[in-house]
Amino acid sequence: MNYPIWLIPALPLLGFLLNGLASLLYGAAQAQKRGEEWRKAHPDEGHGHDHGSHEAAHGAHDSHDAHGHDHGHHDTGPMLPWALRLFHGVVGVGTVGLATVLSFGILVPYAKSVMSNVEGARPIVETLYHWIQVGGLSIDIAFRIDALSALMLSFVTFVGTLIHLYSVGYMQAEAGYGRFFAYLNLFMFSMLMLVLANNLPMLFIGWEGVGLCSYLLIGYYYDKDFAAAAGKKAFVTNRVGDFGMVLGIFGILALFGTTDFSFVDMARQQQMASGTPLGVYAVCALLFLGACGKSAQVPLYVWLPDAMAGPTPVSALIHAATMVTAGVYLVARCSAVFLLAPDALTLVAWVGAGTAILAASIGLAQNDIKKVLAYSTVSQLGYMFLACGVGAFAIGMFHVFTHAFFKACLFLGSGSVIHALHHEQDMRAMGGLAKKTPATHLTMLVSALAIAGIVPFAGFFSKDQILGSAFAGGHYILFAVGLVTAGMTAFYMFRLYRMTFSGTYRGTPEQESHIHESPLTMTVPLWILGAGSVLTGFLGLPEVFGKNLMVEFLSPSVGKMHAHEVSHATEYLLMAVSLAVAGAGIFLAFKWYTGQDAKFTPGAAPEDIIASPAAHAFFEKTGTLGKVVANKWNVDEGIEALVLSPFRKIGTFLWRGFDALFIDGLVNASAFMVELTGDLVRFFTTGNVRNYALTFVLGVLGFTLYIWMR
Amino acid sequence: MDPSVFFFWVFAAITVVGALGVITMRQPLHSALFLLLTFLAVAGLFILQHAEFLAAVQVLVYAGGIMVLFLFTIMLVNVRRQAKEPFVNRRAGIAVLAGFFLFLLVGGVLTGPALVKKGPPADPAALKTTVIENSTARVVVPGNSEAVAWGLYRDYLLPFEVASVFLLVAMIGAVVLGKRSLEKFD
Amino acid sequence: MITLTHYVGLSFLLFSIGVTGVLIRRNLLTVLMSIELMLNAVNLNLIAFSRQLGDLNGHLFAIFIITVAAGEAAIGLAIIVSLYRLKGSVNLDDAAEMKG
Amino acid sequence: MPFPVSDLILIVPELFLTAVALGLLIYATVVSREKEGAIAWMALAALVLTGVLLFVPFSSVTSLPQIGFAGMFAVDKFSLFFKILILAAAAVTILFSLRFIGSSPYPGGEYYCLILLTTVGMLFMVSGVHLVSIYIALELMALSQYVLAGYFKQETKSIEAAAKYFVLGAFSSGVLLYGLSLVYGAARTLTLTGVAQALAASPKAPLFILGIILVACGLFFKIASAPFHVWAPDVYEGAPTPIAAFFAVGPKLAAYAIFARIFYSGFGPGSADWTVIVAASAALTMVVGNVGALMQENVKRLLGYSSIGHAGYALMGFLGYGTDFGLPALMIYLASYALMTLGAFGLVVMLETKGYAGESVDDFNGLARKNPTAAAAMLVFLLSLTGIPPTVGFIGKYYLFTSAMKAGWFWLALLGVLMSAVSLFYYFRIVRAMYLVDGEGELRWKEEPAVSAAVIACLAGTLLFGILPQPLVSWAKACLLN
Repeated sequence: MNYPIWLIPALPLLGFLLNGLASLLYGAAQAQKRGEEWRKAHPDEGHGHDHGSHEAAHGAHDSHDAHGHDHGHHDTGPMLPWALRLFHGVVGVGTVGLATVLSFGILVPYAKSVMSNVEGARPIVETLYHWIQVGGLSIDIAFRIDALSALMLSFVTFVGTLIHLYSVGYMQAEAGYGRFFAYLNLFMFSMLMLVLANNLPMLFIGWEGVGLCSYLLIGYYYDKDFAAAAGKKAFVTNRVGDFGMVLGIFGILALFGTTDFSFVDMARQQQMASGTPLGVYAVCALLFLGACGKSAQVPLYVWLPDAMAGPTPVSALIHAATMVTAGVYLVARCSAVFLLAPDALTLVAWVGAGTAILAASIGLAQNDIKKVLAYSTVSQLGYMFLACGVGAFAIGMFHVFTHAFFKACLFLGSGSVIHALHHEQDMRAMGGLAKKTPATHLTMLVSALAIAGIVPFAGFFSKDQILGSAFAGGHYILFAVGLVTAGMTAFYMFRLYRMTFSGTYRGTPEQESHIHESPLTMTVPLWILGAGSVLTGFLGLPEVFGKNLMVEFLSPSVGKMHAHEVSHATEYLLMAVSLAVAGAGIFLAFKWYTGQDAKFTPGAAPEDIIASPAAHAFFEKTGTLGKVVANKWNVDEGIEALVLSPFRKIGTFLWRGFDALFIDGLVNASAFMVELTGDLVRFFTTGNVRNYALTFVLGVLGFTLYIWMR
Repeated sequence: MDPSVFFFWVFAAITVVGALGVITMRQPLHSALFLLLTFLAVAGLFILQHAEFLAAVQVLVYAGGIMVLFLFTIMLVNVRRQAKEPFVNRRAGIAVLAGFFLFLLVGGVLTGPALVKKGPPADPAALKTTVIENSTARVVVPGNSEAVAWGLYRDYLLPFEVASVFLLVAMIGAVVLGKRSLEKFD
Repeated sequence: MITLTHYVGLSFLLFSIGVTGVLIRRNLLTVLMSIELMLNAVNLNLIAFSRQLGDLNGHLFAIFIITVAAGEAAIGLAIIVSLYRLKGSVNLDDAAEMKG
Repeated sequence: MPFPVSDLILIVPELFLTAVALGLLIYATVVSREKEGAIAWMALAALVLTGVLLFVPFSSVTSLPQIGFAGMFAVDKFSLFFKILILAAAAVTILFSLRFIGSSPYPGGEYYCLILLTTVGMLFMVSGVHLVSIYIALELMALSQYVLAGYFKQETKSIEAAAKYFVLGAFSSGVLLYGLSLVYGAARTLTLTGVAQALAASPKAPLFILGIILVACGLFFKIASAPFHVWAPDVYEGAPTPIAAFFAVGPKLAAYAIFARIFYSGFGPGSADWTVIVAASAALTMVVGNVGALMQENVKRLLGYSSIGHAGYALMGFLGYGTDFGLPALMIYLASYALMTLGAFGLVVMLETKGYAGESVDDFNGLARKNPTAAAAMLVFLLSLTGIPPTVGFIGKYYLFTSAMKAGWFWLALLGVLMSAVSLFYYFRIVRAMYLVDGEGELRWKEEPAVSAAVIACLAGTLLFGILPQPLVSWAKACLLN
């Protein structure tokens, strides 16, 4: 097929423009109507613009009712007319869908050609024009398809389309329907720019674009104070990351003299314009800092759980399947550079492993269904970085790929549950939904099995190979951490499953009567993603089963650390161990959470948790601590006390402490800094002219002295 | 004693005393009178330096024009209530130090022995004649005013014209800001 | 013998006094007068250099500076009058509403 | 040698604009208050025509540069670059002012006349190649500025701004003049080329060094770089908003132009010592501007501090003296700065329907829902001010930072990146207010076609040159000082 690559990102951009324009025109018409009503209600409000009179504040309050604006939980303006909704839906889904078709039109032949000749695989680079030229250095607007971007492109467009489709049903009652699709399309455009970029500055455009969309969409329900606070947190942490990213780009420029991805080949052949080992390490560390910000790694992970304040499709698309994996993509893209600085890789591995286990352990005791998934995402991202850190970049990307399917499915499933329960997100108020929402139940079960790492679902293959790589590379501690995390993952996923779908419904009968399965636009994506959660794993079967297609496909693009081979027997053993651990986690979750024991009363204390007598008995046996727990019938607290206790210190520091000290600290520090600098600025900017003149004179004196002393 | 030396010291002393008076007098009116004194002494220094035309301009524009403007304004905004208030800045100490330091530093540089090696001054004739050339003739015109005039209307014609726009702006601005009513011209 | 150094030194002293006046005085009128002192110092410099170098450009520059001084005085005094009408004071401490 | 009349052709655009300004002044005395809008449109047309006239006398561009009026005035591509930008800034200011002045109790005739005359001053400034012609044009610009800052003479803030600006402006011009007098004493001439020759002969003359420092300080004041920046926030806050927008762009452009001319053509060849002061001031300016903006509640003040920060970035361009990169980077940056700053101010103008209302950051609350277009436009301008691609602000910063690095000032470029990160915090306070906070009640918002048109033009430029910077870049590179 012969069509330019730029069409792929251009289509969502077109969608953004059309949706934005339509929503603007409609909004303007509505505003005019409201304005007329308002003027009718306030006939005496003249248009005399009297300069200097400060009466403009009036009308601020009485306009409120006339405005007819509801500041409720949701954006509940009047529902859009059906024709407009149809337009937004068709444009939103259509453009992204078409982009998907176009990408697969390029991807499939490309993948075939790569697989037929892996050694000779060349990236497709399409240069539109020279964007910036300084000296001999030129930065182009150019798109690149190679194995790595092809892999990203495939699931970004595919999963993206499904989530757009899902949003048609999920968001239809929202007044900001058009705005939502406009943002979502803008996000797709930015993400595709990020994926298809041929150089770091262009990647940075996408990087900032997705960040901006994420920020705006977290604040979608912006009358919630919480959303604003979450937006702030996301903003601060991402700025820290971006700072690293920008400096990293400058560093790459300094090392290789180019920001074009050809520097990857240079790094492979160890051709650097300049650079000491320390310099390479610093550049890698800076890029990784950027990756940490975007991909929510310790210590910059705190924003992601809070980002769940946005609508659920956004959580699925941006904060689970695509954007947050951009950091992994960046590390994989620069893998050849990282391989030049093994210490940086060690850093990556440890940060990844630490994040994985920390987030998983926090996820054990969450009651908000989206929070569980959010921590799970953080934890899985940690796995991906762990893979990169032990040199198995291809495996890390494979996990990115499989994760996109099962995590999107889980999020969309949780969205379906939330939709069914009319925006209830507390799992303690759920239960027994398996019969009421069969499609959601089944797809979520499949994807939960996938994330738990049960053979033959997708997550098993990718996760097992990560652990295998860690083991083969001799990183036994990292391996152990990963294994424990796998167990925890299985446990909290099935805790979620049991609390949501098993047992009996714990809300009021009146609420129960309203529970319904979601419409087709929502369930169809669920089925497709569920199928993906089953099937995608087979693209990367471990070596013991033959050729690993995924690793082979990616080999032209990403580096690989030379790893020690392990015997087949060991490999089978490892698989068995990880399966056993996952099974144990699931078993424990099934045993402890039956979903039938306690009745949840809305507004009751969190002690009223649903756990079985088995769990009760278990905690009774564990001594004084257990007694406390058992008395309160609070298994979650028990888990927290028992499982988290090894991490208690780090956990407290990182989770609460870091959050409070560093992030809130950073937020508050800006307040403190403002105070401090305020005093400093005030010292000079006193408002009094003579002090200004004094500053001036001191400046003249300072410069004169400076020149003279030199 | 060379009279020019004597007059230099006299005018210099008046200049400095006048300037100090400007910045130390409590009443603006007194400051203005000291300022007048400085202007006149500076005009005297101009004459000593063979700048007769400028000396005249100094007296006419400064002493005649600007001073009158100042005096008018002082009468217009005649504020008596500040008699008791301190009339200098609270940070005056730092300011005086800074000003004085500036003096010492830069003055030291300028008057340092190695710094001004200009030798004796050039022939003042250069300031008192101008040479007019055209295709046919070469005429030497005597007189400082003539020399200045030729410079002003020939070489400095463009800045001169810009200066006229500048003065126009000054006029418009003074009218705009000084006019009491907001009404337009009607 | 009076040399260039004397004139430049005097000009410098005059300039410093002007600067000091701007720095210490509260009354806007006096501040304006101090600025006039600074401009006079510049003129003194230019005339002295002209004399020393035998070059007329200094004289011409000085004429423009006197023009500018006149224009600035006009505007400055107009601002003073406006300020006085609004605040009843020409004290700079009273014109320090905006800060930070 | 009599004065060659043909030189007049060189200043046709300036003459035309002056004539129109005077004509409008007279016209304003006969026209009624209701029809004052016509004056604004005529002024606008005059600015556009002046832009056309800039090119008419020089049908063949190869005839540039031309120098006339006894070496006082040069028409070269460098000056044309700045003249176009200045005229555009003045035109945008007039568009901003239409309703702002029309609905105010203050007369429009003198206002527009003063804007035109300030512009005339700037045009003469950027073409000046003689210290006197530069100086007198600078004073013409500055004097009109003092009046414009205090134009709302019954607002205490406005008069206070005028008083502060006047005292400090006159003070700084005294310092500048003292420096010029010292330079004259050392060089015996006032033309830039003559100064360059004299400096080359005796580069270490103390008179020169002190003169250069004082001149630099005087010009630093005009571009509001630290520690001579303190006036800027107060003046921007107090001046009428369209005027604040104008001050943030027009006079700064002219000041950068003469800085470049004086230091490149005059002081540059003999002594490059001045780069260290520029570097020191740039570093200080970036820090002071960006940190100072963090605490501001008033948007105009915030933009004032932000423009100080930008002055710090822009100063880095001068450090590339002697390389091929500095000056084009500076010019590209200034063009981008003009676009995004005017755009951001335009939205503040739109938000203000009455006096000084609508100036606080909180007044932007909920703008995204009530007027998504405006919020999106503001978002683009703020992104551009931060320097995030694909906006023109990124292009400008990219060129500046690379030019600083190529000139060997790594730490300064690093500081620039760090300060850009800091700047996000205060720019995004506005974004947060627009997108994440729900506004109370009705926004004070008035659609105004003229302002909208100006903002849309700025927006188009910001995005277009961000995506396709090549025309801007090649234009800037073609317009260097020779």
